[in-house]
Amino acid sequence: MARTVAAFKVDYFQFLNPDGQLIEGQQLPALARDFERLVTMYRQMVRTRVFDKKAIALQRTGKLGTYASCLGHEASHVAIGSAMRPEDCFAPMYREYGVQFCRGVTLTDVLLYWGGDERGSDYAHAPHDFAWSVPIATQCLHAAGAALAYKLRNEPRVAVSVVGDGGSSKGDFLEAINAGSAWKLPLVLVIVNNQWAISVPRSRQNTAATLAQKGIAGGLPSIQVDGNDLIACLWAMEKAIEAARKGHGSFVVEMLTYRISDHTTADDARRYRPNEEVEEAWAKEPVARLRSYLMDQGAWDEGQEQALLAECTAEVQQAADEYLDIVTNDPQPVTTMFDFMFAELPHDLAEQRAQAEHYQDTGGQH
Amino acid sequence: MARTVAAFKVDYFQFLNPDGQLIEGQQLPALARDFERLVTMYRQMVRTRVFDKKAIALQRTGKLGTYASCLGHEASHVAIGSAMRPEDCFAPMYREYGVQFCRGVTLTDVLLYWGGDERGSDYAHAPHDFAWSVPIATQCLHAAGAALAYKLRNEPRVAVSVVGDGGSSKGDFLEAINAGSAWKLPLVLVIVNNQWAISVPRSRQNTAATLAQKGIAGGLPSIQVDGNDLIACLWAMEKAIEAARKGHGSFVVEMLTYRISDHTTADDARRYRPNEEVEEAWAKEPVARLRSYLMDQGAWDEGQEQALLAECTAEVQQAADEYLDIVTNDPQPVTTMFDFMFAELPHDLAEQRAQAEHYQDTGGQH
Amino acid sequence: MAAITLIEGVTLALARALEEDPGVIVLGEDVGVNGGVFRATAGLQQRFGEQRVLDTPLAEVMIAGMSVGMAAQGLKPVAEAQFCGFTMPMVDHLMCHAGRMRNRTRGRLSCPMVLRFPTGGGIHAPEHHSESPEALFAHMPGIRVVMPSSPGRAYGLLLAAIRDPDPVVFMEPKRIYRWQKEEVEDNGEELPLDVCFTLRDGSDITLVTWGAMIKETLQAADQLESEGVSVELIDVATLSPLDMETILESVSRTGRCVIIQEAPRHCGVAGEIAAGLADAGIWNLLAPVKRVCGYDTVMPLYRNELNYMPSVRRIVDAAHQVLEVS
Amino acid sequence: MAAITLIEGVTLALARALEEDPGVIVLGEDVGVNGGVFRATAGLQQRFGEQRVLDTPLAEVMIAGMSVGMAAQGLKPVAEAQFCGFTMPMVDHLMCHAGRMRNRTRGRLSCPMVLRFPTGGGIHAPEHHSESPEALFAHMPGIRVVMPSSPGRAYGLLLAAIRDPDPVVFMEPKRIYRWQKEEVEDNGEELPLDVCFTLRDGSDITLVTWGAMIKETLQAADQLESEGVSVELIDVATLSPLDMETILESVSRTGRCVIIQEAPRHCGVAGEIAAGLADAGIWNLLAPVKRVCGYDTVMPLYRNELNYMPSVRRIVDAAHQVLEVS
Ligand SMILES: Cc1ncc(C[n+]2csc(CCOP(=O)(O)OP(=O)(O)O)c2C)c(N)n1
Ligand SMILES: Cc1ncc(C[n+]2csc(CCOP(=O)(O)OP(=O)(O)O)c2C)c(N)n1
Ligand SMILES: [Mg+2]
Ligand SMILES: [Mg+2]
Repeated sequence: MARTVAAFKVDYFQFLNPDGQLIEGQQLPALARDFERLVTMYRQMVRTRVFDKKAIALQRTGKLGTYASCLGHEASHVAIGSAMRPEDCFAPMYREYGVQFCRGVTLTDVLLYWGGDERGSDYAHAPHDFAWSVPIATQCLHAAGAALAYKLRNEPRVAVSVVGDGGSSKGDFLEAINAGSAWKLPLVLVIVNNQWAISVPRSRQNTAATLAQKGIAGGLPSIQVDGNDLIACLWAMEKAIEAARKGHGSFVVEMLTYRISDHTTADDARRYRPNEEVEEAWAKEPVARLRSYLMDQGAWDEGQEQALLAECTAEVQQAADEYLDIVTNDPQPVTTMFDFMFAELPHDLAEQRAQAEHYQDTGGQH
Repeated sequence: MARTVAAFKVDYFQFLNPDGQLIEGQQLPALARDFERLVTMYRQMVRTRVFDKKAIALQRTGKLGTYASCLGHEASHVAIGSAMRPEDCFAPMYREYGVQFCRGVTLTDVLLYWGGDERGSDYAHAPHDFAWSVPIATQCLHAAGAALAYKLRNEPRVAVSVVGDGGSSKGDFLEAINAGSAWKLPLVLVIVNNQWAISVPRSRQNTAATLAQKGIAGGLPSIQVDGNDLIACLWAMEKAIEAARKGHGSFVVEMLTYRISDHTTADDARRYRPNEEVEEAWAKEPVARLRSYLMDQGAWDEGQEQALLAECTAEVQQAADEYLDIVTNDPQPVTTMFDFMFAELPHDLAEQRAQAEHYQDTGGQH
Repeated sequence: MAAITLIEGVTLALARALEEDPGVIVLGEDVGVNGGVFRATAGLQQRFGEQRVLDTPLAEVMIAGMSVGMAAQGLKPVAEAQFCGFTMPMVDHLMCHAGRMRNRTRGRLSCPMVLRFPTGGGIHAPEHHSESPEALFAHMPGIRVVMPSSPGRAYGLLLAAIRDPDPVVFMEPKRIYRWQKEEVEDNGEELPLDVCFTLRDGSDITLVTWGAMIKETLQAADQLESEGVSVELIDVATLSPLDMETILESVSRTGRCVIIQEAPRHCGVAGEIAAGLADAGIWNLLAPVKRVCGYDTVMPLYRNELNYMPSVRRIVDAAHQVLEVS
Repeated sequence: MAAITLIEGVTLALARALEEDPGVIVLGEDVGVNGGVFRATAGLQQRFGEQRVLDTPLAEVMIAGMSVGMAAQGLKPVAEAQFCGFTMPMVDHLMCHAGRMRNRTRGRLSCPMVLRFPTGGGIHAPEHHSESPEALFAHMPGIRVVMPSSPGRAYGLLLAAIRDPDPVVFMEPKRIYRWQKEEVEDNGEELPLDVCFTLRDGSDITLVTWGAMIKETLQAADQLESEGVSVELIDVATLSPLDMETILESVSRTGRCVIIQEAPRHCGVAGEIAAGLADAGIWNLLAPVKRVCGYDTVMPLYRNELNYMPSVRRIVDAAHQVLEVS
């Protein structure tokens, strides 16, 4: 007896083409016409991009440590953040500022973190979100744990996590899919596939047609969208989050985008990828695309654009000033290395704390 | 633009029904009529079962340590072993004696291992196979590494590993699938789904329709077979191994069987599963099924059966005697704890070795 | 008040914690219907339900990672690893997240999880079931490492571990799970997670150990006492943070110290204690500090395991060596 | 003969090993076209091809597990972990398989793999890029742990590590990757994997350290020498197995010892060395054995990292304390 016991597919969605035109011949989500909302998100995308540029400039001038740019990811990131409710929980990797800004993380938070100051992870306005997770893909299981907590407590909250194309190869991500399946968790796992994991191209991670299909391992609904199309990203995220919130279990969304920048400021991508590829990516990038659409539709104009840029530039400058002011005039004392290790300082650490305080001013005299 | 970018299915194969009748209306593999071969495998299955019973008896009488029975897995295991060539490589978990016997591991080897003697893993007749891997699913990556070694050296060899339904949840297995996909490795991963991971039922591992579909994560061909039907198991393994050997990449096979025994001799399965379930499983078990078929086809008779049982019983008794003789009369000296740690004994261990030798006879005086 | 075993002390503490705090969630492989392979969670799922006592898929990284996530979102996961050998995949989440959550977020999030598991050898178990990895966990900043050696300490320390607002690795010496019974009142009283317990007072030599080695060390102490040696015996109990004070104070009186650990010697906890003596304790030492440890080899399969683990004779011999020095 | 940096010594040894043994396979994230994030494998893929220098998917468990598998089947995988902080997922395969393969099979299979990675802090890197986890690996039976502190030792020790028939964890002190240049002849000569290197002879005090802390320790030694103190300086280099002989012999002459490590103190390698002194070295000690270590906290983000790591002043102060005792 040979019979098919299970069948699956991965569908791809794109509503706005690279030129910012709606693609005809398919049902459009209502939000494609919700210009107020789209403008709000567009503003967030621009804000994110202006911030990103400034952060790189700060790094280049020695005022910030290594920084991971989010250039080109704005639609993916802002869509994720916009689809979530405040009470939901986000478990980031390290470059999803666009998500985090929607959730209340401040520009200054981000600068503090990459500026080597732990206070950057003390999000006053996103109090239960996880901090950046440098060990790739581990955040997916934290999100799964959060989702289980919400499920056990009967709270209508959803946990969302992001992983890269590289990170999608890691057991943590794959075990999170399985956990989502096992407990039908309110969990949305987003693969932001930007084609590169530092110098390793997507094609080396595996030879499968999509990364979304990793969700099939757990029987999860798994779709792929154009990650430079804000409308497709947002539509997918809303669908996924709604399903998760309703108790239908977990969801995998792969967003196809491109890392236009170097991996981080410590990287030089020219070593390993042709410039033509980057140029091609510029032609598809998300900010111009959405702007075209909004302008075509009369929902945005050049005057607004200029005003927005000015506004963002000012805000970003202010954040940079604030950041520099904090690290210069209110640096964390050495003792804070100890004060957050435990709720109560154990005796051995208390001794070491005193020692560290004593030696405080030799820092740098290595 | 919404379009399906990838579609997949998992097919299920069964050729012999539980009563040992060929299922009509489908193309039968040639091996269903290769009675000489089937009889050889049947003999191996019976041998495995007789051994298993003896091992449990030895444990019950205090002559063997904890032992993991393979009762009910004989078709799955012997099919795997039979489909492999000697130069291929097997990376077992811990209960696949049926595979290992095909590959030259001796009954005495198995008894020595569970009898607490490392010499059991020094397979004289399966020299490059991996030893038992107690840390679940880790063996899958060893097999992937072996497969990569063969591929890099251009050797037409295939690595085969087995994981359980429980183990299929673990990142190691999932990363092995991804590795198989990334390098198109000559790797066959078999999920022996016996419905239980100690007390945890298959349904708790995840809610997906099959475990085979985990292979889809890497775009690997993934099928499911009746793991109690030797013909289906062998057919699937030959197909998978041939594809792997030809350079077509990796393959996932899920074999649906049942762990009729307790998890190990340290377990009491009555605590967590109904007896009816076990009785049902007996009605589908692989040895009687194949015997029925062979007898129906005139390829086996009661006289041969009795002779085989007698032969196996004698062989197993001899192995038990040999095992007991070795551990009693030729126990490993304490110093062997040190002698295989490194190719050359480092100075610190040399000191400890002398100490251990000195204290040798206090072993047990704790 | 019933006389109970160490593992019953564990079960009692788990039940109490589940009872007193609805945020406590017990999870792990086979902890539900089966009650754990050692029966540590026996009856808990029946009593508290499937929402409180969860069987998980077989995936240790997942158990650790999800526990971190649950803990950061307000629950108190008490995760079981089935055996010491299977905690290695959990090292990543413990080291990189559990021990860092509070510090990383300047106290905004925390990680009040417990990871408990049976540890050590001597029960004729298969490979990977008999390791003593406490030093690995003790080396991780931000994690407490605790190992009880009696039913009462199992109860009191586990309760404290679960109530503690930070991550605790709670290692259960399986070899003595059922060794001794002791009357333990289920009164909810916890024991401190930062002190050693002095089990015997003495003046000639200090024997320092923890976990199941308490058994052989007590026997060695008996033997030494029968020779007229006055033995002070310390159960370290909490391996991180280490209560070096108590040990230093004891050795300041005895001048002699032998440290016994089942784990391999190299970079183990015994070394840390000896190093503490070589610094702050040096002027009180009348003899070399000896360590009696498992060898720096793989824990052998069961036929040789007792030859691997420190025996009473090895402990007594080390004590004699230390006592001979005058 | 060219003057090269420590990281160039690494590259040179890798190239030599790839050249001399077709079984040597370099693998890891970004080791191919990109030549490694620190350029340790720069040019190797171009020179030896994609079959010898492999970019892997991003999966550390996979890298470790497949290296074990490759090694057991006759290759010599030299795997790179991108940073110290990302080796934690590899602990399982190292502890449970790499260090056990030969022993488990009574010598039938072995595991001649090398895991190399940059370690330690001080380069203003992000979180998880600055840890010093050597003690975790040193505690694992069956694994050698090596850390060079000069270009020549990087070359000679890495060659030895790759040729060694057993698993070696080779930790590269990234802070001194480009600190000093040294003339290193590419003559294929390896250095022994079981001895300490005495970098300076002296008679008043022994300073013991390894890896990047050599830098501050040398500066501290200079300062002490300028005060008229005669300093013996030992680079441990191989942390497991430990050459305690050399250290004991040195302290037998100096009577005083300070051990410097960047890693957290608790259960670190420095403790192991101090414990060795507290035993076999006790009669030669004229003063307490001091350890100058990283604190038992999380390695802070970069603005505070230099306050975490042992400074020259901390080393000199500890030496003064030890020297004051008479
Ligand atoms: C476990 C782990 N391994 C390695 C690294 C080093 N590393 C940082 S980013 C990166 C590539 C990540 O690629 P991807 O997952 O595609 O995300 P992207 O950076 O493209 O957004 C690597 C290898 C890490 N941070 N964590
Ligand atoms: C990493 C790891 N975790 C836990 C265990 C303990 N353990 C041994 S067998 C087993 C269940 C395995 O179930 P499955 O994978 O279905 O294989 P089966 O025993 O059914 O053949 C468990 C949890 C282990 N050996 N390794
Ligand atoms: Mg990427
Ligand atoms: Mg099973």
